[in-house]
Amino acid sequence: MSTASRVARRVEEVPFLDKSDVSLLFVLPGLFVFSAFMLFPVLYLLGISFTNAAPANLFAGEGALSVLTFGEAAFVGLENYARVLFGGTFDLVLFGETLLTLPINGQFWNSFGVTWLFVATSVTLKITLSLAIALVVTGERVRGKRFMRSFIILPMGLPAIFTITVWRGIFSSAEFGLANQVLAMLGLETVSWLSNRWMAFVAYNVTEAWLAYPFMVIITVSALQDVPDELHEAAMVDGAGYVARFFHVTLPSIKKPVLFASILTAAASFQQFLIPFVFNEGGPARQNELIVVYGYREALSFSQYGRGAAISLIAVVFIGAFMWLNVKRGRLADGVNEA
Amino acid sequence: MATVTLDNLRKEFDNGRIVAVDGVSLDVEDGEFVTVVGPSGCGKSTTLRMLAGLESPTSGTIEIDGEDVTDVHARRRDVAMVFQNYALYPHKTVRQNMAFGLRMSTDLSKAEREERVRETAEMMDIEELLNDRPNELSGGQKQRVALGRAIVREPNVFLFDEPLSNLDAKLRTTMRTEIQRLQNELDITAIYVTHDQEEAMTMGDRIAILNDGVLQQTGAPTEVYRNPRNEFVGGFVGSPSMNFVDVAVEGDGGRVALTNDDGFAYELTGEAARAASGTGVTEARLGVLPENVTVAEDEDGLRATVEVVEPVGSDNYLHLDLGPDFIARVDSHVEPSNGDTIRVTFDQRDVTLFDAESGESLLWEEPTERKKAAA
Amino acid sequence: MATVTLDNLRKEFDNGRIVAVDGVSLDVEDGEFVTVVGPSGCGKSTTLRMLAGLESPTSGTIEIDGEDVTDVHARRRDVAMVFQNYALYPHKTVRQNMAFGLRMSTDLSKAEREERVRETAEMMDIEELLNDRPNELSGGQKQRVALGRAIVREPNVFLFDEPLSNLDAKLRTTMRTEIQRLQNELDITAIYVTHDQEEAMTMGDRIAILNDGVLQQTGAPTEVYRNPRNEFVGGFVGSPSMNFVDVAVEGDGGRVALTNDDGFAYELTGEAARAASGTGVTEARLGVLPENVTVAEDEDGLRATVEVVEPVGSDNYLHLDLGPDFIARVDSHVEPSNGDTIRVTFDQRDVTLFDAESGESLLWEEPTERKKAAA
Amino acid sequence: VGVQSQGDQTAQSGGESSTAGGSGESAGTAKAWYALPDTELPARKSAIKQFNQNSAHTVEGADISDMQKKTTSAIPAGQGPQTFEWAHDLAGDYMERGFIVDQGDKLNVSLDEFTDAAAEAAQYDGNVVGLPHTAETVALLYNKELVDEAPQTVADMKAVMEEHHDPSNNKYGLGMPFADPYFLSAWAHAFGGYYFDHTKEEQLGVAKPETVKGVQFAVDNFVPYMPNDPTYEPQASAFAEGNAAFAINGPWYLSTLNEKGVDYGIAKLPKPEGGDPSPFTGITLWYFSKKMGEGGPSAAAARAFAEWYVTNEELLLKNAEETGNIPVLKSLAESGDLPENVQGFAEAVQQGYPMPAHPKMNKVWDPVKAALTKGFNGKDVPKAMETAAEEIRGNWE
Amino acid sequence: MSLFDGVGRKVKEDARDVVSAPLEVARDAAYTVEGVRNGEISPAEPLKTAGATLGALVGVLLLLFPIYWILIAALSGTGGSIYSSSGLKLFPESPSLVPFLWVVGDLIIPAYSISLNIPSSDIAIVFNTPQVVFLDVSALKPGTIGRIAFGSAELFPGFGVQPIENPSTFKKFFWNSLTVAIPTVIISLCLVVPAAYALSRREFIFRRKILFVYVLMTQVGSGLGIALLIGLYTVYVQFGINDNKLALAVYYAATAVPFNTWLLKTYMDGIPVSYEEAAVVDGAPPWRVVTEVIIPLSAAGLATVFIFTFLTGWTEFVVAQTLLGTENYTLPVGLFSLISEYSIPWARFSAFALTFAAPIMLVYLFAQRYIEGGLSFSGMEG
Ligand SMILES: Nc1ncnc2c1ncn2[C@@H]1O[C@H](COP(=O)(O)OP(=O)(O)OP(=O)(O)O)[C@@H](O)[C@H]1O
Ligand SMILES: Nc1ncnc2c1ncn2[C@@H]1O[C@H](COP(=O)(O)OP(=O)(O)OP(=O)(O)O)[C@@H](O)[C@H]1O
Ligand SMILES: [Mg+2]
Ligand SMILES: [Mg+2]
Repeated sequence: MSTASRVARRVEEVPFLDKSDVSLLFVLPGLFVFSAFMLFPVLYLLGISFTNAAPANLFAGEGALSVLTFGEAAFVGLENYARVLFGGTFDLVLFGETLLTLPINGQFWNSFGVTWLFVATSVTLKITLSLAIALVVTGERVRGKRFMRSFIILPMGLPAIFTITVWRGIFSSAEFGLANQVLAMLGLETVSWLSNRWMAFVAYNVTEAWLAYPFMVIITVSALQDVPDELHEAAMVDGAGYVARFFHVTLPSIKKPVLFASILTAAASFQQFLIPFVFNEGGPARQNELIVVYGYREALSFSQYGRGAAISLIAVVFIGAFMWLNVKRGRLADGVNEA
Repeated sequence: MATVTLDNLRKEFDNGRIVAVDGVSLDVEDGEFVTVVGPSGCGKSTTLRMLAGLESPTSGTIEIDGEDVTDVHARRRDVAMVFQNYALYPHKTVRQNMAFGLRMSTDLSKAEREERVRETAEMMDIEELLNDRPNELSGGQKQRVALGRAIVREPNVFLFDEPLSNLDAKLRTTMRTEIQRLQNELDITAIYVTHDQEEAMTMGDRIAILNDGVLQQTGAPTEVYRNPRNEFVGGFVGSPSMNFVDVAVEGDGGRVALTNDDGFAYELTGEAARAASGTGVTEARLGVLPENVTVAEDEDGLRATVEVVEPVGSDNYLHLDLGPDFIARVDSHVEPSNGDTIRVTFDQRDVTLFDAESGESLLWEEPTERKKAAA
Repeated sequence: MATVTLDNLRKEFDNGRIVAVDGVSLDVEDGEFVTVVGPSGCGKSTTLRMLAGLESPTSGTIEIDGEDVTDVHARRRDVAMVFQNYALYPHKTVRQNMAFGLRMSTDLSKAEREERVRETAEMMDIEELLNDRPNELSGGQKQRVALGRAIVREPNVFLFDEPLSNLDAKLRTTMRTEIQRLQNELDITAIYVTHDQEEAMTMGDRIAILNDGVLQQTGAPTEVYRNPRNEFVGGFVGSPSMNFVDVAVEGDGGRVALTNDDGFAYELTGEAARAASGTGVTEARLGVLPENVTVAEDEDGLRATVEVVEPVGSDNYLHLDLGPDFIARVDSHVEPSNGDTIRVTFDQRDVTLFDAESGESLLWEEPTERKKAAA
Repeated sequence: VGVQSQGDQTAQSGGESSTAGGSGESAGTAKAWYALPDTELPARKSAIKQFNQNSAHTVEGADISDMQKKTTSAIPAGQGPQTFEWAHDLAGDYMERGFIVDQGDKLNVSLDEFTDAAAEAAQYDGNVVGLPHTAETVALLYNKELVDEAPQTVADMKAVMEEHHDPSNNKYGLGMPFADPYFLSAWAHAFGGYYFDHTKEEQLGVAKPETVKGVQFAVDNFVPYMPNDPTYEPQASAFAEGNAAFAINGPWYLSTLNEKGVDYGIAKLPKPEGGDPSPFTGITLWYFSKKMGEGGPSAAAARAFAEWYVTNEELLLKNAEETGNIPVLKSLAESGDLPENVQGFAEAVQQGYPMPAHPKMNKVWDPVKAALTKGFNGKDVPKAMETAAEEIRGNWE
Repeated sequence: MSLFDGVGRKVKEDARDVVSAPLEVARDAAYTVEGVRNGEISPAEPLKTAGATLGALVGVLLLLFPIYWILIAALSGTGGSIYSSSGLKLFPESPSLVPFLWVVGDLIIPAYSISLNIPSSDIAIVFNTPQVVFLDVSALKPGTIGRIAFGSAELFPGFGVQPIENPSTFKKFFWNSLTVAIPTVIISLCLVVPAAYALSRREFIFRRKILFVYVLMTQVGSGLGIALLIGLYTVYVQFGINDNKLALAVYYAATAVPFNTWLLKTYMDGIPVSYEEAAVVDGAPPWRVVTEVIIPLSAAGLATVFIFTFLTGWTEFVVAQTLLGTENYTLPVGLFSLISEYSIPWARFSAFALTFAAPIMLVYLFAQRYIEGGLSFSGMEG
């Protein structure tokens, strides 16, 4: 101990350690490791996206240096991007009639549109669901809340791919699929879930909501617990009922954390891969191909790494812009120090 | 405005493990300002919250204006409450904060609400703040807004839960006067909880002292101060509070000697002596207020050594060795040095005697005015 | 123990946009207890934190025991600090809390540390709490532990930043006495920051009054109270503080008439009149302490209407209409009713006059004792 | 201080002793990958153990969870195994990508020892890319409690299905993974159609009238009697739980059936009127992966293992009994004394049509699957097949 | 160390709470009944409470129905399936623990011989530890587990069990997962804690920029996982570090950096500066301030980061499956290796998944108050 502390004290004496910018040193390791695993692959991906990389040529060549030369893949300039964005045609169909044929890649733009739609619907669903659950498991009159809360996060402990496989079973179109059985019990028609575009879309949303709610609930619950009781009491004395209190006290007080969680979860929705892939590979007939699935399929199923990379990067640019906007607007990077 | 009656109110927490309030009965008259005081955890807040409807009593009843409201929900009681930390809605402007109660509990139109808020803001001198948010306000301003929010609703009863305890001393004095002014002006029925007995003493028409959930004494502040019903009240009220000396009681009806091993000796005569000896108590505690202890010029009186002389502006506090924390409050020109031996005395009329065991006053009688009022 | 010297200390924040402390110079003698008082935001904490080494001054120097420590790191200054919120480490027991400083700043063995902690705990009467954690303690106990933690290190200088402001009134008084007792016992050099001028008045050997980062006056408490150097000090010190009346100054060397439009009229004569007229000021503010205002039995003196009578135990405060918040502190047997017209008077020796513009006292002279001490 | 697990001792010493008695070649270690249901894993492990004990070489087996993905990423990176087990249809694609290599000149086993179909499947473009050991295909399974005798024609079968189909009481006529082109191939081929055949002039047969007719036939005759979900699991579940009269499925299904305790019979597929069902057959190979191209002891080890495995009659027969796999070793396949389970599938294999191994086939599956799904959901079959064909052509470009 | 001390104490308290919860409920009920009987509590009160609790319970059950669905499959004696073509069944048919036993496998501590060689002599002391058998699944007999009978009345026949010959390799996967998840946690804590501290307490160049990038990358980064797979895989392979658990852990830790740094920073923002100042005035050098004050006070935040990073390593599938070889399969990959091309052995698959998720729930039950407190948004107000 004494030697150690003597050494430590010696270190303390080094004058520059008192300089405030030296604190950057604390942040650098994390930043470095993160960059190494995120930024380098991103740059690599960027490189690939300008080539005709495919499994056959990408891995050719010997030694670590060939990583940097992308094997024997050839430089093709912006061709991948051009193809992704403008290859093929897109028919604008309304009421069964083709109104307009645009010279753009219909598959990509369809996928792009569906992805944003999915973000919008699934985030709405997630927020509503989690808020409802959080309110229930923090309810004043509810007993055994702690146990309920720890059961409720179970979906978080299961690997997503397992959960999604199970949900695919639930949304089986068969008469005995769980969802259909429930419908039948309610006296409703059964539904061909995954072979109908919008029904499949609904199934994606439900599953996504189920996967994401534990995280949202945890955040919402802790936000709810930070709402001062006095505010509720003041409102009660002011004559506000439950609903009024929810809108005038609860909601404004938890707005910020919930907004934060929503932004995170929106980004997660944007990048959802497993649900469409496992359910019906973005089907039926590639109609619900979310953008990451689209990129994946191009990259792996069709062995077009270059094009896949271009798609991924386009997706990343969009989600990055989305996050940037939200983070800026929600001032999430601000801390108390800047307040 | 309204009267408030608490009848045998009791509140248990934790399935009866904690008795926070134990059989409190209190009548508050129309327009009366009652302060409730007591040490931390004595059940003041709980009592107030039951009144507001934020807790429901385990037993007992609450009446407001003669109507039993024990089971009425908080939002239908028409009371206003000012919280210790103000509990202003942080995301609403001052105007919205003040209008919220009106929106919720009245049918006033938007214009009427605006009007009421404006009037009240004028009265509270917070007009320029109406568009600010609470976190832009200073402590005193927040306090004013909280008061304004309560006043604007023109409720039957005002409840205050230590509204000044977050303010600094200077501001506390100012706001205290402000609340008193409002109370005079609006003639409101108010119950004001505080742990600061100075506040309780100066603000209340009447003061109620709680300890361990039990109501100890109610009465006009000066009366409670001069004539405490038990040792707890004596020790709690006033700053500095009553001095106590443990004494043995000896003697018959006419003359009672109060002595202890530290050389303390005092003699009661007449009425007081009869009362004291009549109870048969032999171990007692003598109480005397600091301002009633005078320094004797001559050789009469008790010898006491001055431990510390504490100047407090107009007076000096002399800490004497007669008992623990025995203080004499004397004029500021009386300035003995630390360690001096002086002689002090006090009048027999100013002496209170408490049963050493139960703490009850041996000499206490119900003041006649209160007797009438309580009837 | 040690002396402390602040020389022309200045602290800017926000790149000079905020000047928190502005040229403060102060000598604290060995064993002296100096209280620093001033309104919120006046720079008290900043001064103290510079002393502790937690902020570094923009300019000026700090000496402890004659040694310039301006650039010495906080942990090498050998000062102890008691924080407003106690800052007891919540995850350590009381024992560990107290031993932490010893572990960090001394080479004592574990046994020696234990011994020191035990001794100090004994002195502070917190022996039974040694194994508890801070959140199991009451406010007063926390306060004691925080004091103990400071004392156990036997530092050169003690710094206190509003250590009592989180306690309730009763406890505040007790702890105040306790700190004074310790100070007497250990004869420590201490600088004690508070915004409560009552605390400042009763505890300090000397009191330093800050406003807007500028040192206004230092001196013995009673002296500052009786002889404020400027209007700010007069209005700040004492509770209730000095009464002010705006007056026009008229007259020559021998006789000066102080009047205003509200019918106030007072005459200065002799030395004071000469001093007052000598400055040539025509708009002034008259200051008089509440306890120096007496109710005249006869028809002499100023007519005043009683607005409120506020009983405070031994005395009554009479709120008069002579000026805003004009208070007379009178014996409690003087009990006029609200609205009564009475006559009050005060001695010319008790009158202070301030320049209405600069606020400086027109009659002030440096007290002779302090002059010597400062030299 | 030393700590040693007592149980391990014997295993270790046993492992080492076997190296002593080897042939002239230097002993190598090879990695072998396979993807098996865990019911079949123990048998595989003991087979490898047996090999390791009897050979100078060592084979390290590994059960891989997603073979295609793993091989695609690992082999080009030089991380792959020496040999891996998969159906023959990967051959073209993997050969072109350079994932597998020709080892024909180094083998000690002649392809003549296998059935013709198997021998053909083991080669691609004249290269011997692996050694075959089993064949698999789909056959008709019937629930013996509901059906007395296997129907010979689709019309017969339809009558039985009609009788048993009652979804409101959870009874179904048939369980068949309809949306899977592999399972549906028997019908697509029944009237002379084909999905893809690179030997034909018109390589893509998806939209040809014969193919469309076959698919349409399946839609008309089977879909009405099936659970409403065309994917594998629910279809399999219906028969396995005894709720369907028939199933069309492969040998891998038998372990599930045994576990559930269904009393089933296996027969070849019934004939449609005017056609002959002809299912795709898959031949499982031990592929020679890129690593073997490097030669050396590890390649020798892998080769030795594959040769040993595919010619080991005892092992193959046991496999056949336990898992319903059809041996392709002529000596067994033509011996006629295969177990009863296998017999049904073996007959079906005779009806069969080996899956194309051409790389272009890769891009056929998904669009056809989409088309079949549409057909199952009542969409226009010819149109769906036409769309699929277009998409395939687009992807081929 | 006092941090572990504190956590230990809290866990002990929690355990006591959990155990005494039923007692407390009973007490509560008795008190309420007594109150109602005395007319002190209006009967509507307990009814409202019961109603609310019941409602919440129904909600929770509905929400967790898929899990129950899995559980039914896992308890099935006939292989199970989540596709029940025989209609909706709320209870497993012929319930069996076999799938779970198959997952858990033998719990046997093998006998070891420990030899102590005495230096410079030939004498060695050998201890033979006994073999400890908790569960030997190959020696199970039917009717031994879960049978309930009163005298002759057979209430529950017990779970069907047979000897299990080839139990799963759950334990190996478990070990692999642990050896991935724990390094993940350690590495990310090493990266996150100093950074969070510096970002929360120090002022330095680029501070706000870094913070901004971190918040931004919180999600972009994690979702990029799949898009980046190719790049990542290539790089790993070229450096020959795929199929390396530690390398995988480093990757997980890297992805966890932005979110967790930000999270911990927000938490640390809520710790009053005066604790640190007190320590400084007490003479503590900066590193002691951090170890003695900041870290123990951040316990809740650290617990949250711990759980989140642990979960990353514990449940991530796609990258692990791509990078790891069979020997190093983690639990999710192991779980998926149960699936073969055409069939899913639902009973075992589900039992495996549930066994795998159960510890998370338990940990959460105990860590709950830390996590809920650890997600402090005090830094987010305004
Ligand atoms: N919700 C509750 N659950 C359990 N015990 C409670 C609750 N509220 C109050 N108590 C207990 O009831 C007693 C009285 O509390 P109360 O808040 O009324 O005290 P108080 O007089 O307002 O004290 P203070 O001056 O500190 O505000 C205390 O012992 C407290 O611990
Ligand atoms: N770190 C800081 N950055 C910017 N301004 C500061 C900082 N610390 C203090 N100030 C400003 O300096 C001035 C003096 O602050 P200080 O805390 O010393 O006041 P104080 O006298 O202690 O007040 P209080 O009685 O409220 O504690 C205030 O205007 C405050 O806003
Ligand atoms: Mg209270
Ligand atoms: Mg301060």
